[in-house]
Amino acid sequence: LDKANLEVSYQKELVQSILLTQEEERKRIAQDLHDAISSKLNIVSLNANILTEEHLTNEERKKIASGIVNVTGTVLESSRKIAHDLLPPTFEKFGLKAAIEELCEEVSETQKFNIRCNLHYKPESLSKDKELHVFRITQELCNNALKYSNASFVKIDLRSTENTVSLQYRDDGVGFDLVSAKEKKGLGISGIENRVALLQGSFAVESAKNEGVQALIEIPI
Amino acid sequence: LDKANLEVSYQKELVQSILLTQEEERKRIAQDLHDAISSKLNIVSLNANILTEEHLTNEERKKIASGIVNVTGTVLESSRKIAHDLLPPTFEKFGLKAAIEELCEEVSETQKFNIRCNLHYKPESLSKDKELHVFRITQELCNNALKYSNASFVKIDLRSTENTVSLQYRDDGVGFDLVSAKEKKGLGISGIENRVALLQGSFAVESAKNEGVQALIEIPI
Amino acid sequence: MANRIDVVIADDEELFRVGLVHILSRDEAIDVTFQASDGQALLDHLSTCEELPDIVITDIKMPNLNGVEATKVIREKYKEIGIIALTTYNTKPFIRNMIDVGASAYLVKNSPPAKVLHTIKQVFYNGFYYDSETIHVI
Ligand SMILES: Nc1ncnc2c1ncn2[C@@H]1O[C@H](COP(=O)(O)OP(=O)(O)OP(=O)(O)O)[C@@H](O)[C@H]1O
Ligand SMILES: Nc1ncnc2c1ncn2[C@@H]1O[C@H](COP(=O)(O)OP(=O)(O)OP(=O)(O)O)[C@@H](O)[C@H]1O
Ligand SMILES: [K+]
Ligand SMILES: [Mg+2]
Ligand SMILES: [Mg+2]
Ligand SMILES: [Mg+2]
Repeated sequence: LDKANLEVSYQKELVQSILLTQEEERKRIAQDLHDAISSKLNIVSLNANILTEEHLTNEERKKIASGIVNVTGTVLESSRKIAHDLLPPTFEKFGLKAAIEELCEEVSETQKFNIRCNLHYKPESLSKDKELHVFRITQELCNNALKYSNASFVKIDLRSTENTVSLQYRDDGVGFDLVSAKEKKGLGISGIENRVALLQGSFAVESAKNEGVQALIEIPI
Repeated sequence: LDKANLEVSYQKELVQSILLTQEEERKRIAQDLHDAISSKLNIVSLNANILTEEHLTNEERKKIASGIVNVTGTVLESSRKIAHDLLPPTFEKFGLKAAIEELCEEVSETQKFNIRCNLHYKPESLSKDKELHVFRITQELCNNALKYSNASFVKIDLRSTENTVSLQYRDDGVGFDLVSAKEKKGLGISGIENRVALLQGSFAVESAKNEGVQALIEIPI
Repeated sequence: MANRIDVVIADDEELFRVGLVHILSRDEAIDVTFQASDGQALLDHLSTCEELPDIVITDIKMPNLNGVEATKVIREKYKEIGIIALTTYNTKPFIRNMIDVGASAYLVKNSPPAKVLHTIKQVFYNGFYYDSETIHVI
């Protein structure tokens, strides 16, 4: 009974942390929209209004118009970035494999470690919804690798067979103690567990201080 | 033990539905950013580019420039709306009371029922984080009222005393059966419960078919 | 006039099409022969038109049939048409994948008009055009 009660209160805390993280995300996006989009667009609008007026030299007009082009370019970049962080368009249009490839490239660009991705995934082995969970799991593994691993090498394998999709992660970094990590209750690893449960799959992670991290996720098709 | 196990699996399902809703929200926002912001900004950029060139008549120039003003105005409106839906700036700037006032006005504009708000809330009785939970709870009550109540009258009371903030909701609509509503596991009422738990408050709801809905939330200060 | 380049445009934003047509119409070498508001309308046009265009400029995100699927079909059915993907998305996988499915060139929508015109001509004369960023990606 005690164990079950502990589990209940653990799950309740989890719900509450997810709610808090969600509110933080909303706030951040609303703020970004204000700072990076609305306030810049007010500048565009102001300048375009000036261009509707007569008494400008050709020179002035050109300058204002290229100013608009520039500011709009910046806003476009911000809008792309906010949308990308929420859900990479690559995932939407080209699926799981392309999205993980892109993720690995982004991670690689940080130059924190070498990363190798072996992606042998038959397109559409999983439904789009399920693919998204696998993508989020991979994102979290990469985020943790960047934040904590201090690794020199990270390897990600995605593979689909007839009945299973498997995602294998390995790094050669500082590793961590599984028991105390569970106690810390980061949302990341619990999030992976929850998504795996949703997919009715299995999740095994192995690690110890200074022995890197290995994780294996298997999802039935 | 059985009860605890049931509770665990209920909480787990809850976590999973929250994750799904969160992904839906992200997808929706990313989509909105593309459709309502990026693609319109491409139009602005294209037209501003045209304006940097020489051979346009004054007439053409004015037309293109006011086109830019118009499209930019639309994008500004969309950006504001997306941000507002995520987190009303009124809440950020003017706090809980003003945000609930605004919410009531928005609800009132739908003309689905009469709504009366009595807001006697001493500013900053709760921390900003806690205020946000109260706001989200009020939003959910209003959403449900709009979606299901078929009420002709809705009343919302917010009151702060020295030790408590209380939120009282009442409608005279079709009501619902509490037991079967719990089974349906909508995220709304569970969400309210979770936020109330987070606030270490109490939540009581009373309803029955054709007898409207009453809810009382009390939060210790 | 010899060597005029027939261009068909597909984009779901009407005002974007209007602006693009304005830019293309000022170039003597280019004729815009049709505008489609989605991928399906684009394919429908190609299957019925008497003379195929030289170049198709297509957006990626469009309702009904998107630019990715439309590009696959055009590449398969009308090998000789040059396809220019003109889109909001600027990330490597997007560029790479569009080239993979058969695009002859890739441009972001806020490219300067001169670059759009240059790309059209390069694709017309050489069959493809990869700018330095595209080459870097593939
Ligand atoms: N690749 C890794 N190398 C070393 N330590 C790791 C690695 N991945 C996770 N950890 C450890 O496990 C802990 C729990 O990870 P988890 O992702 O659950 O939480 P978090 O990253 O701290 O927080 P959140 O993911 O919610 O932002 C981390 O705090 C870190 O100490
Ligand atoms: N004011 C109301 N009047 C009548 N029925 C209501 C009212 N509020 C809630 N209900 C009933 O209670 C159910 C559960 O509400 P809840 O908010 O938890 O879920 P939902 O609104 O269906 O889904 P979600 O909130 O996740 O979008 C509703 O489906 C509805 O049948
Ligand atoms: K022309
Ligand atoms: Mg983490
Ligand atoms: Mg609801
Ligand atoms: Mg489009």
